[in-house]
Amino acid sequence: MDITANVNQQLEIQESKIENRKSKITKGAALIVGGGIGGMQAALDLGDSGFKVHMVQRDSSIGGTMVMLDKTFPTGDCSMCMISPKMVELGRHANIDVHTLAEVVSVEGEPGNYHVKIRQAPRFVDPDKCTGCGICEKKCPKLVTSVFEQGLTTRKAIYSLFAQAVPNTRVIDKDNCLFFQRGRCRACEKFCTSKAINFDDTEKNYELHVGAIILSPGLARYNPIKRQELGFGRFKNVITSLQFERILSASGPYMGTIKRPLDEKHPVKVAWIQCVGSRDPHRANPWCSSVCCMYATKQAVIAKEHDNHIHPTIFYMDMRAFGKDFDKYVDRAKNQYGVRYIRSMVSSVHEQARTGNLILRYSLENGQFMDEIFDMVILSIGFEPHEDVKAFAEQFGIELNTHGFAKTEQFTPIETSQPGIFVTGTFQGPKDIPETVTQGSAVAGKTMSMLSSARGTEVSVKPLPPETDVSGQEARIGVFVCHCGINIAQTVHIDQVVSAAKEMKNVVHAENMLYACAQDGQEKIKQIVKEKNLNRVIVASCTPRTHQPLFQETIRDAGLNKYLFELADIREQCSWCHMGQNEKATEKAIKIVNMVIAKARYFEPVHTASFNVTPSALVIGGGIAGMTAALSIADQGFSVHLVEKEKQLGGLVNKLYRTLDQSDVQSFLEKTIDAVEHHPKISVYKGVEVKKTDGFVGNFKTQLSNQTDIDHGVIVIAVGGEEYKPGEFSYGKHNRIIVQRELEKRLEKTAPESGAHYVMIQCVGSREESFNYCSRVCCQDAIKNAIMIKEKSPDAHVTILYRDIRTYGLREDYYKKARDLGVRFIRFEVDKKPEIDIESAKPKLKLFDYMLNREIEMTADYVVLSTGLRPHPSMEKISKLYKLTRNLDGFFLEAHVKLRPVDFPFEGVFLCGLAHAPKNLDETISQALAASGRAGVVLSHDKLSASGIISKHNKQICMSCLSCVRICPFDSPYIDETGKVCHNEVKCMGCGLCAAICPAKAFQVNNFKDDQILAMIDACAGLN
Amino acid sequence: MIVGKQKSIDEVWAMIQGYKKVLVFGCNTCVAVCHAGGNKEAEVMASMLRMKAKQENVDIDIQDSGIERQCEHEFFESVTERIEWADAIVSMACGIGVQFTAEKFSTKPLMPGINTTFLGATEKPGVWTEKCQACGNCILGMTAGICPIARCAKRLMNGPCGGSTKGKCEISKDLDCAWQLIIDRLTALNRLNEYETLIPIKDWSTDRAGGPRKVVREDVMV
Amino acid sequence: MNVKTPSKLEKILASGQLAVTSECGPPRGSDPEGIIKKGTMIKEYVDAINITDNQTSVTRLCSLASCIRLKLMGLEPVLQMVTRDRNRIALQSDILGAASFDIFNILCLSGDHQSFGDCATGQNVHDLDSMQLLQVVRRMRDEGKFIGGEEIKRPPRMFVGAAANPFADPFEIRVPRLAKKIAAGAEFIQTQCIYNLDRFEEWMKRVRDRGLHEKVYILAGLTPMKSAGMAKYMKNRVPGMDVPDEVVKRLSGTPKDKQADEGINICIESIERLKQVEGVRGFHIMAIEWEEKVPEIVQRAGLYPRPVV
Amino acid sequence: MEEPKKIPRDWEPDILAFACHYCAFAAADLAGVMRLSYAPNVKIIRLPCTGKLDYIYVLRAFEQGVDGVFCAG
Repeated sequence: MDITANVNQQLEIQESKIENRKSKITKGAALIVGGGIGGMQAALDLGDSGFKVHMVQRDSSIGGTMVMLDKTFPTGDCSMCMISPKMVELGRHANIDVHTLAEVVSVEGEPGNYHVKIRQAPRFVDPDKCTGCGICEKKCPKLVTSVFEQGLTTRKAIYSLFAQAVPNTRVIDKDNCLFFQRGRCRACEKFCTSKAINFDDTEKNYELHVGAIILSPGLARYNPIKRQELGFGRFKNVITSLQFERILSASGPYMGTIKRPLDEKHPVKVAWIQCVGSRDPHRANPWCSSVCCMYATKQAVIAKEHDNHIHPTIFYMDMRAFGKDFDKYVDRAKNQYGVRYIRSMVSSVHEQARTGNLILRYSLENGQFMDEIFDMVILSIGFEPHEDVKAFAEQFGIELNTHGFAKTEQFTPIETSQPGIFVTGTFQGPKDIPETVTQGSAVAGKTMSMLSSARGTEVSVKPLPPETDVSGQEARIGVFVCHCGINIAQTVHIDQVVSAAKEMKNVVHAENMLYACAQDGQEKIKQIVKEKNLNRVIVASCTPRTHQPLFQETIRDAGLNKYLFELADIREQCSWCHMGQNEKATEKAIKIVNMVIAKARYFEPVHTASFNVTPSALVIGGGIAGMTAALSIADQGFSVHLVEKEKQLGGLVNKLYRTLDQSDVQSFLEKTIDAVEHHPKISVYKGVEVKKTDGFVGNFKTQLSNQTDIDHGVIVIAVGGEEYKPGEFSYGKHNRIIVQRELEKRLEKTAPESGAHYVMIQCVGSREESFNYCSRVCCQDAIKNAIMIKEKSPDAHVTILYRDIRTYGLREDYYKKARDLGVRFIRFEVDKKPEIDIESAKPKLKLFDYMLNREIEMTADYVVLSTGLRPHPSMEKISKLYKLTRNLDGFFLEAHVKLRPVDFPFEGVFLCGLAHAPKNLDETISQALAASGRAGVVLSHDKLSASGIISKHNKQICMSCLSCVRICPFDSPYIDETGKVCHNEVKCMGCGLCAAICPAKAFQVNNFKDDQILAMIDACAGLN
Repeated sequence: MIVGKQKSIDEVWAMIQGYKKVLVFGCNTCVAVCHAGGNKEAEVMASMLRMKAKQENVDIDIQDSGIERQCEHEFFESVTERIEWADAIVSMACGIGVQFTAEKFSTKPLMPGINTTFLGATEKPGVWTEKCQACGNCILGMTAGICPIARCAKRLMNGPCGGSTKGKCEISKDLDCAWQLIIDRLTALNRLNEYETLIPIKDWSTDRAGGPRKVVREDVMV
Repeated sequence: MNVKTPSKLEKILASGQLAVTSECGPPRGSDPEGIIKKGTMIKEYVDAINITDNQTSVTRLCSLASCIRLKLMGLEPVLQMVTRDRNRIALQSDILGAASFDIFNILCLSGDHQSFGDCATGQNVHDLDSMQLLQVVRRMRDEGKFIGGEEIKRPPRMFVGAAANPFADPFEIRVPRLAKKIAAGAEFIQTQCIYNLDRFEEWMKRVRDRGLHEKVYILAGLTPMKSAGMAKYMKNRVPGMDVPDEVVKRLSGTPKDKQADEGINICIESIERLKQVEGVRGFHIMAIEWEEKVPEIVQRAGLYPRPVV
Repeated sequence: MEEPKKIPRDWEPDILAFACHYCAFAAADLAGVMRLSYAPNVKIIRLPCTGKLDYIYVLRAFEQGVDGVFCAG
């Protein structure tokens, strides 16, 4: 048989396989259970890449836990400010249906094809009619303890979960509603001017047909009432960390001033007690909740920022600041904010009867007991699975691990025991926000691979009428002033605003509307646009941040370019803040409307350019991160170019044999390499480097060192890290001083020496200048090898010298196991490191034991150094090549620490693996899948459009002074082939820095042009 | 490029005393690139002068305008009317533009809005440094491409003076010794031996010493 | 003896004997008494006296007039001339003026920057630099021609010198720069004051490696320190000055009233050591406003009496 | 030093705020959502980012008689 025949046969087999797959139904839709930040990220990624998404959420709003938080570590960003735009985006996403107050009843089917029964509880408010004005809530007479505010304050029986809730429709709490309970009241119905209240609303049952299921139900929190000795529930000034989060919040019960619940006094001495409900197998949960050390530190810092009189103290066991830049944050808390850290567990809390102050009893490390009085105590409560987790798991047919978290494997961290059902977020194990978001994108990536054949089949595009050409026309402005029920009208005299608008130049129509955003209101607007031949439209109602897109769509339906619209915010920024000052509020509303009219006169239609996308990815780095990302992108149906500097794939994982749970790393690596090298969509370049990349998202061109030229749409940077080569502890000067990696290799081949003493030293080359960060993997590495030694040779001795044991999350099990096996743990401080003596055949060690309060000595058969991780040396070059910033330690800086953990500020460039920060194998895999998910969002588009709100460059008046090129954070102005400044609008984010600095005024941001803004300023000051 | 630096508001204000209609007139080439006198800076200057007038309670109408270059006849056409309107002009151009504008409008009082500082380059955003003194007789070929006339405080042509210390000029630690730079560059070019060639006495006639200079190119005349 | 000028300094150097020169700064006024006094004080002990030209850019009685004073007293002046203040016409004219009074020595300098002096906002000229001035004087003397090429009726007869600073940066061109000055026409060199003898010796070694010591007479410059304060000032404030820490320490370690004597001791020890350095052909003792100590230094350094030529 | 002018007791300054669409403008919205009351003499101009703030906006505002300019982002 000749070769061609052979190849043809192979091809036939492949084609028949593809046919086979096609014959099965694959739905291009996914179900996401849980509306927290992880589920939201998955929904947005899938929705943005051509899949239909159904999000089922038990609460009346999406948002999950993150919306309850005040600020987030380590950046101190406001949590709500970050998540709110995402909620808005998701709430009005054409491909995403949000089912609130809903639960899954049953699931049938198989991967690619599931039928899911949903039960949705009645809301009693019609979301189509409700405008979110909140008058009902104001008029409702019934007060109910607020669960959202953690019982610190009350809400009404008709309520929204929080001010920025999505959907912005209130809900009636039937169990507390006077009408439902006693048959009378109906105040909400009486006052609702849009007739949205529906007491006859009923439970709905329906079926959804989806191809994949993503579980992101999140977690519950430990109830500290179970630990009586800490006084929660008995003493009012003992609160949970989540309660304190609400106290800190500007929208919380005390509007952000720090008060204690008993007497609303300002506390001075505030104590945090760590590990309440965590790391406690006897009374609570054995695992570490991963986030409490950091959130307590953050709360202490923010508390101090709110009120400088506060003296925070944190009682803890181990400081688990294992994440990127976390140790630096803790150092700052200590040194800049004066947060006091005491390594001790509090044994009891008592209340001083008269003052309500709290007496904490705790023992120091050397056993000495102390009593200290505090004004307020905060219990850092941990995560635990929801009460009904078993039933939940059964419904989906997935297995749980012994602790009640979704069971996953080291190498498949987001896959449940059921193929086709994925898990993300804290249900998979305790984790913080960025890791949850990462997993959100990761499941999206996985889902895209699984459903790739059905991409685009469930989404529809709305047909639009052609746009009317308004160029050269004089402005004909229509102004619609909204009563918003009485929201605006009770404070602002609408008729005065309307008549004032009528007087304005270019205004050809002005009228009032009860609800501009209601269906009939929008129809009316469309009708007037046509009737009066309007070419600019203004609605004076609520904030553009939520409602601009809605009205833009309305005028687009009427044939107007959507950038000829503007909202005048006379609700959030006028009527709601000036209640009772009707005359002044009306005056201000008129001024706001005038300002917007002045601006609108200068509006011009904006046409956005679109460009083709090369459906191909460049992955830089052939370690496990790069390979995982490459496979996942290739499985989505896109071609991938994988570039590895070395002659061999695998990176650092080549030296790894076992994970903490003893999974076989080498055979996993082998399988992965095999899959990569044989994947029809992946081209592997080994021993090759990237030389140069030009272009922008969707259209990159890269030249490799082997002279190959590649066209691609995205870049995944996975250049990895390297292990620190120690110079300390006499490494290299004595044959019995080795590093963990060497020990691991030996243990893989030979059993440990019987009776030998292994002394491990942690934090070698980590957590001190000039590498002041935690390498995250070393604690587990040491414990993994210690367990291996003890299990293979129980009479061998292992001593681990550590600073803090950081076996976060479910890894804590192994810490316990090591201790149970007899591994000795002795703590040291960075300024009192163990001293090593290598004069004799066996190294001798000397160190200070804080428990014994004296110096001790020991002889080691082996000293094993737990060495840290470093950024890969090639990062320097890559960072210059792609203009990527790095943090102080040299790791790449992501676009946003919390919500864009695998993105770079530059569109189309993604990050994963050790290049981001030190992390474990399973975390690297999750992050690589996340990068693939984010890449899939770009690559799934045939064309991408530039945004409308971008800076426009006028080449005619530009003199190429380069100010814009230098200041732009997104690299969008550049020097073109003619040597002049040119602007790449695709990269432009519309921030306007270029426009502000340009001495020739050659840049103008659409809808924020200088003439428009100046007209607003003039109008504001009373000129027209 | 010609680098300039804005004069203080008080100085400009003092110059326009007594006029009723003042036009602040930008030049959108060199001095715009160094953020001193472009059309945008003219706008800002006019605004600040108007506020000064308000503070001082002086009745004066101050407007702004600008053209591409105040050293070319053709560009002035578009602004003749605005210039005619004004009693006085504050030109934000370099000394060239100020004089050119003055020549064109012989009856208009003209004030400089900026100080013309030197011929230089953008060292980094916000920092401009002198590179050339337009001596008209370039010796850069002998000095490794670094001009000792513009960049040595004594414009020494044959090497550093005895005050060169650690690469810095004797008159300021913030100033690079031009000759150190020349030596470094010659070393990098592996041409340090050329240093010993004596640079002959310079013909300064092409500099200021020869009187106002002129370049005549018949081939480009129209 | 092969000499090109009637200069006494040249004759002594050409005869192979160690030469000794010193310098006087003219007063900041029109009274010539200061010069006369200083000249009288040291005339027995030195072969020639340099007159500075508005040193450190501070305006003083002019160098040329002061030189004429000394000449009239029968002393041997060295006319210092900086290119900072005069263009090529003035420079040539002053050279002719000096020659008309039979001033036979000239030291060509560029001069300190005006920003150090009393006219910091003034303009500097630097129509020529010091090397170009050297060429000009040599051409005037040897070819009898002005810069413009016209003949000079009675050409000046001047022994032409230049300064060298072995300690300024960049160090690697210190010797090439000397070579360049020699090529430009320098016949004798007076160096910057030497405190770092190791570095000076290193420089001299490089000078000898190129054989430059055969082509020019090098006079080692010395300035006695009056106090530890002066040492510190010279170390930290004077550009191009290299004062080693040991010198500062040695003076600081001496009681205040003995510091001046110690400064003289250091100076004399330096001379003794420099006498051993091949290529050092004499000493230029710049006792700044401390001329009365010159006789003592010359005597104690074994350089007295001065030869007669 | 110039003597500052005496401020009459009942005088209320006119304030113009420039706010970043993403943060400060959102914060102003939140103040409304929470029904926080403040004086009505503050008007807000939305910018895509406070980086868009131009000198001339501030100058123009003062020139037109605004008493205070507030930029938040």
